[in-house]
Amino acid sequence: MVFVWNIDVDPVSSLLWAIALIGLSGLPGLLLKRPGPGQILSVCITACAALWGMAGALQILGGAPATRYLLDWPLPFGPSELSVDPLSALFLLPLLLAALCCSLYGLAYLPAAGQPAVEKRVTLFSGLLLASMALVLVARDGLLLLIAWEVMALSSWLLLMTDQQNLQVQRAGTVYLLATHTGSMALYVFFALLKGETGSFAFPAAHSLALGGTVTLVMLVAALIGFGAKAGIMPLHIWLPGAHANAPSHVSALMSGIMLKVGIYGIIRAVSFFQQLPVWFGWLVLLLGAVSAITGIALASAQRDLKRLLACSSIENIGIICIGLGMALVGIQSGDRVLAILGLAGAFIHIINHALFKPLLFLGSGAIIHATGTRQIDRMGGLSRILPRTAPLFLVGSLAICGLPPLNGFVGELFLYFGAFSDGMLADLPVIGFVAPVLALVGGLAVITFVKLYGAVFLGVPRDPELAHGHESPLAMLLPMGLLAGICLLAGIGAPLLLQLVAPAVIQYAGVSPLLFTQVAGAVPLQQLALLNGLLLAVILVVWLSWRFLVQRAPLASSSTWGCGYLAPTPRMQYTGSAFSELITGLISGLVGTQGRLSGLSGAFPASARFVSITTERILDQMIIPSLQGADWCLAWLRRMQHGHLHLYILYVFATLFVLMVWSQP
Amino acid sequence: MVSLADQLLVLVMLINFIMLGSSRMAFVIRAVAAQGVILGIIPGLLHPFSGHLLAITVSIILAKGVVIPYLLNDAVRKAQIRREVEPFIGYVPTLLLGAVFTALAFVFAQKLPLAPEHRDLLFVPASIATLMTGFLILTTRKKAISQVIGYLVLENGIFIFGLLLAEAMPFMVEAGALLDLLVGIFVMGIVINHISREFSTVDTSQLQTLREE
Amino acid sequence: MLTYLLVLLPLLGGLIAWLIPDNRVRPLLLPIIALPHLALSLYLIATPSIKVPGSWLWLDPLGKITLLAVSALFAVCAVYGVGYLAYRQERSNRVLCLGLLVCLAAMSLVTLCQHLGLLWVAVETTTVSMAPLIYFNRNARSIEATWKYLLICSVGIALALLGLLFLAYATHVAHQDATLLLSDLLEDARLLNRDWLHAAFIFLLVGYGSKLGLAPLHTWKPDAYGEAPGLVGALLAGGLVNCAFLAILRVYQICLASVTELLFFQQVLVGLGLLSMAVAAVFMARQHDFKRMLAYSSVEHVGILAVGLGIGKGALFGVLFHLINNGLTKGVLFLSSGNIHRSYGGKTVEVVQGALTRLPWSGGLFLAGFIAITGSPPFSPFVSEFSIISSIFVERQYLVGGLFLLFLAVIFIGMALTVLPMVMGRPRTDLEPTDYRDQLLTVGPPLVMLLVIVWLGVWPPEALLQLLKDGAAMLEVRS
Amino acid sequence: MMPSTLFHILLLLVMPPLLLGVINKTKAAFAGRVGAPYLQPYYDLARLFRKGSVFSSTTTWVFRAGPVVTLAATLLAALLVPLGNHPAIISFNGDMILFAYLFGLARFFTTSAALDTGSPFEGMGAAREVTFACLVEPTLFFILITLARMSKSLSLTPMLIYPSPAVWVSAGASMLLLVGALFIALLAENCRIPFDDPNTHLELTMIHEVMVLDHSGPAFGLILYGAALKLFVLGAVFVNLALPFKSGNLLVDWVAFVAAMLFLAVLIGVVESVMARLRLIRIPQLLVAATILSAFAMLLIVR
Repeated sequence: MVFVWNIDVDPVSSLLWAIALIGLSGLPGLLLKRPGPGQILSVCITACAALWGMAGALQILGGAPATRYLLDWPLPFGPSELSVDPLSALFLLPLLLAALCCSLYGLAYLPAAGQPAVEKRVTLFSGLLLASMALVLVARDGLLLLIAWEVMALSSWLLLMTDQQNLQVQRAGTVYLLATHTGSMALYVFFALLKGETGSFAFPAAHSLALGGTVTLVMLVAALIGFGAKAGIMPLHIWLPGAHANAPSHVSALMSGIMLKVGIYGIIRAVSFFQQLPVWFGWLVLLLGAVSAITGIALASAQRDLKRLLACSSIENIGIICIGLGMALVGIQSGDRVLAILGLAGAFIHIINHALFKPLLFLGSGAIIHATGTRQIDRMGGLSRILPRTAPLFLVGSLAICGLPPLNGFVGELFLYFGAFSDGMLADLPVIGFVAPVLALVGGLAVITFVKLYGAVFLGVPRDPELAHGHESPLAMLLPMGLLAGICLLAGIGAPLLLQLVAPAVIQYAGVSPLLFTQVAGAVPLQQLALLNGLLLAVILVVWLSWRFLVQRAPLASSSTWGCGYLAPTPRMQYTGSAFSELITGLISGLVGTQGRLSGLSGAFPASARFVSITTERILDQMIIPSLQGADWCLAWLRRMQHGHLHLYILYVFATLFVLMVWSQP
Repeated sequence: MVSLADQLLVLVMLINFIMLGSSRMAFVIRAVAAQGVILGIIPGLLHPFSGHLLAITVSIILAKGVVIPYLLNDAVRKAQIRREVEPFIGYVPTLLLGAVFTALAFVFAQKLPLAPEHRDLLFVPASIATLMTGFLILTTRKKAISQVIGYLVLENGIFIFGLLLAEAMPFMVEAGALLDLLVGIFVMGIVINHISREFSTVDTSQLQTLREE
Repeated sequence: MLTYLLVLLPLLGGLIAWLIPDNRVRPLLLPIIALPHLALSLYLIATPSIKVPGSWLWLDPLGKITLLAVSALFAVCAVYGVGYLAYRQERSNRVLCLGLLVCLAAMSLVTLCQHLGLLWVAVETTTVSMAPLIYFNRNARSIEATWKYLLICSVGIALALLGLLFLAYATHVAHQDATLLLSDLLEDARLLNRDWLHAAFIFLLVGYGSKLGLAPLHTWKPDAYGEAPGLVGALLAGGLVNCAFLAILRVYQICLASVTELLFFQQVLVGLGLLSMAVAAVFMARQHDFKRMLAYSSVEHVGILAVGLGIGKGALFGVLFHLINNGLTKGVLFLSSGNIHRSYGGKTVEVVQGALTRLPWSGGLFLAGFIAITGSPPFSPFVSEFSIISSIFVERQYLVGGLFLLFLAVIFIGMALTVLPMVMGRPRTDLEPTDYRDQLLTVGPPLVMLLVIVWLGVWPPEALLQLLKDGAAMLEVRS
Repeated sequence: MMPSTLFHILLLLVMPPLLLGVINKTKAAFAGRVGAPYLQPYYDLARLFRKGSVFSSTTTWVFRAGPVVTLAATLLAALLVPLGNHPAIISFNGDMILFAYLFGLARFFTTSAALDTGSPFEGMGAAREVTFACLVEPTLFFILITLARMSKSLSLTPMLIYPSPAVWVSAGASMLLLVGALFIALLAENCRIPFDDPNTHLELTMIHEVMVLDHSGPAFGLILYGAALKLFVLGAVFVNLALPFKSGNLLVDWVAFVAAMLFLAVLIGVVESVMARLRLIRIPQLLVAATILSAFAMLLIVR
């Protein structure tokens, strides 16, 4: 590639080099005959490059000047431009962190010794995936973005296909490929229209695009569909649970923690072009966000598959991010700077947070699968005995994703609540105020979901005896989780740091003065929050100590759990995850249904019967699949045209001739 | 001379009807041969004598009058094709259709902006009529062999139009066209042969295994 | 004259092939002829060709582009042929080798022709010479396919001939001396008689369109592609299609010269193109036979070419580029699918499962080819397709663009639902695999082609782009 | 100021069990019994703290952490609410959100601890607890946002000190709706009748009491105390809304507050005596109704 160097190493160039290195990190492995060394090498390369890149990203966020590079390739679309502004850097930072963690994790999760067949493939494509995602973030023109986008989609698909002989994986992969490729079609429309209006694929300067109403509408909708499909916004989410559930865990972590955000980035970037957004757009994003948040977590609460549950909760988090984004867009449109700042800050902080705790949880689920070999929550239980180190890390992730203090998840939501409350307090028609109850409901559902998850997986006793003898994961898997968990805790207690991180991007995007930003964001009590978090830990410590004191004074005994008089409790009597969420699932059965089937309970002396219940998703089962079947029926009818009669084929020829003759007669 | 050509063209059109009407394969083949020979003669009547002209005449008569009929007969014999023509729709309807098409051809030819010297000649209507006859045979006859014949008639119709501008077509192109026609018919003959071997019939309405269910 | 050698060399080869008695030695002749032919073509393409006024044979940029596509494809197929025919020793390959070489000669001739009559002859020759090749497998299905191919294409070509006569007559009526030499036609196209010209264009379009396989004239395609050996299928989809399209381009040139007809012709092209894509979309869904699926994909891409040509302007570059990309990618697909067919002894998705497991290379190539043909980067079809799409929108043809993308999406879904179950999963255990194994000669050629596609998609050589630009310039409206 | 703050903290720490005592006394009175002395809960706590503990062999550290974290979170939440006319110990913009989420944290640990025992009964209780609490959340936030709009402030102290007889006169309708919704939320959050029966853990009422079945000794003491504290905190919120009696005088305000709290306790006792427990299926309906009430309250003041 021909880079036009204009100054010596600056943050952008170091980032670009890091991206290039990560992208190529898989290649040495291909050249080596023996699997293994290549993997280790690629991990080293990725790690170093990631650290280097993070330094660059931090420099950019610190206000370093962003140079622009020209990629002058002979493709007939003109040269492409690459650059990094605070917005890109904001997304690059978690990406690189995830790259570091996931590649290290993969070393132990998919050891070359275990699967020599897939190891090289996975190494190569995860490098490609990371690089292409980063490239999407640094691209400054539509074509490069599209190419990187497609490469991202394909490499993630190929990673998802790691276990391609498994029928379930195959199905999930097919749905994913179809969804993502059809989504790209919308992007074709978007960028083709951009070219048509501006004459080039290069991104126009922010807020410089003033177009006619229809074109703007088409472009916005296209962007929302194209990028939103990748982000998994509600009606376009059908591919998401299956894909994230069936990929190797560290890949799921990347897909869920980072790739969804790339979709969000696309929306944010695309919207920034327009000088004047239609007012409805912000509201639309807000609405979609609310719907995604509620339905997403509702779906999650009903899942029995460990990773499906996490995947669905990703939809929820994307929804929360979209709520913030919509809030900001409405604010920008109506000239309400405060709303814009709070919304953006909330969205951006939540983006970072979700990119911290969702990978943590997926890596944790990987450790669980590694130990038990199943994804079925209802078979697990009491795993905190065999996974004594994973369990607390997973707990940290669960608390964080519920947005509970003192962890980082709370910080982002705090900003959104502030937006909602300030609107509810002042606006004469406080529609955005309703965001607060929505978020509260989502938070409550999240608590249900993750208490269920953590409780059913780690607590109690194993429901399935053969899962009782698993083993704790090796250090290479624990280390990344520990790192992520540590950062979650740090970011939660040191909340002001997060604000520091997102400040430049917010200022740039909302187009406000740093002064105003410090005023508005300063009103959010991050210092007090930090203090209180500290205080909370202190109080916990005090209560804990006093409790210890009391306990040690008195005799201590241990026995089996009190079964209300029932003397022979068995592990299978425990409340399963499904049972735990049954109550709430019954309340939201409009979104997600559980179909139960009780087999063979008949006669005076019924034989052993079994009850099977499966979770179904309404949108997929009752809207999309039937429509596809209808379409297929119509096509089948049309297909009779190819009937095999040669005479009629020749008749077609003459008919065409005739029709053209007639058509052409003026 | 030109008027003679016109009468010959009438003959050609009659032959069209004969082919539509007759049920005997051998007879139809002979009719095609006759049509070919006539078409071979016509250029001689239109244009002053030249080597080019002679070559064309000879080659056409050879090809259409001798070689192709021989190939067809050969195919008929090799493939033990039954003597009947076996149409999808009866002879009378095809004849009527043929009549309608011929009439239309005359009407249509009136509308065409012909060069003044061609205005009152039968070339254009005859060519269109023959074209349509070929099309009829192609679409209404079951036997592969009769479809070949239909193709031939189609070619003849085109050729009649070609007569209007023999000089536009350099000899080389003419020859190439003829050669292609020959080879084409030859290959078709072979294929028919194989068809009859594979299916023990050359009824193309049997050839329907390849289709979308 | 090297130009003539381009045609004579394969003819000579054909003759030799006919004379060689040994069934094992004969296939070696294919690369021995094809590689020099490729070298020769590359040389001719590289050297600027001088136009001799009134000459019938010379390479203009359009011809060069087609020649490049055809010759490169043939060279690869020839090498593949050696490996393939080694597996097909049970029957004589004399006719096959002869037919292939004659077809190469005819195709080269097509790219050279500046005289429409001669062009017609060459195209007809390709048609006839291909017929025995489709019938290589010698069974009921293949004979049926051959018959349909032969008859429909012959009828079409005959109509094209009539169109040519109309064209000549148009000159005649306009009191010019009747001619079919391209340069002359281009000069005085404005003077020609409109009605005859009009009729001529319609007949030529239908005639060559049936050869090209535009819907609804495509009916022979699935049968022929489905029954022919993969090798032949590749040449049908990448060679003959390109030749027929070159013929259409010639007609387009004349339309361009006679300003009045252009709009109508473009409308017809867009209409038929979209119709072809629609038909492809309809028949791709639930397609159980992957070779027929490839045939419909070919119909689709012919449609894309037609639409692009109809849009004109910026799309022309993409069209010409797509001509090459489509040929090469189809080559990859057909050759690898041929291998899969060999190994499983069947070509329906019921039989073929888990190709990646049984034939890692062929299966992978087929998958990659599928991804490439559906227009994903980093493969070159993305570049050409996307430049066509973007210029459709730049020309503000929103309806056309919308339908275009819609059909592309449906086609992708249909194709994916056929291809993915084939390559993924486990092979059926109840079916015995044949003795076919992937080996260098059967896997190398398509692999090379795939690499070329990637190369063209990421960093195409300047010379090629220049050539394409020149070609596009020949098709642009000069005011 | 200093002594008042001290008294404030003292009241927070000491008064909660008294409320339970008052409630029980009231119920006893309705039942025509003498009932346990007012200070009975204190005696119970003292005894529990002296008792030894039994831990189920299935449990892990989560089980032990449950009561501790719950109590800690509740304590911290208690510092955020004003008592009557007296500002909270800690007060800043947005503390109400933290307030709500601290209860979330407490809930997370209580229920996790319950699940840690691996007993079906406790699992059932935990499931019901989280579900009903989740349905209460929106109500709470509608109330908070309505108060924020009324008092034009984003902190609990001004929000809760704002209501006054004047406000009741001006915006009586929405205040009434708010108080109604809040009372329902209060009962639900503290697992009182009609949602739960604190005296039994029969299957139908298995919510709070059954969750803590397996806790014993000091741990159980912590839980009881935590529950009482929670009642006290939410009660304080309710009192500030429903009985906004304010005089500038420090002492008078304290007395008024304590009296109001006791009155609330009596009120709860009355409700528990006169009402029957709801069927489990009806509970969500009542909670949703409360949400609607609070939403109406908001609409009313927007208008």
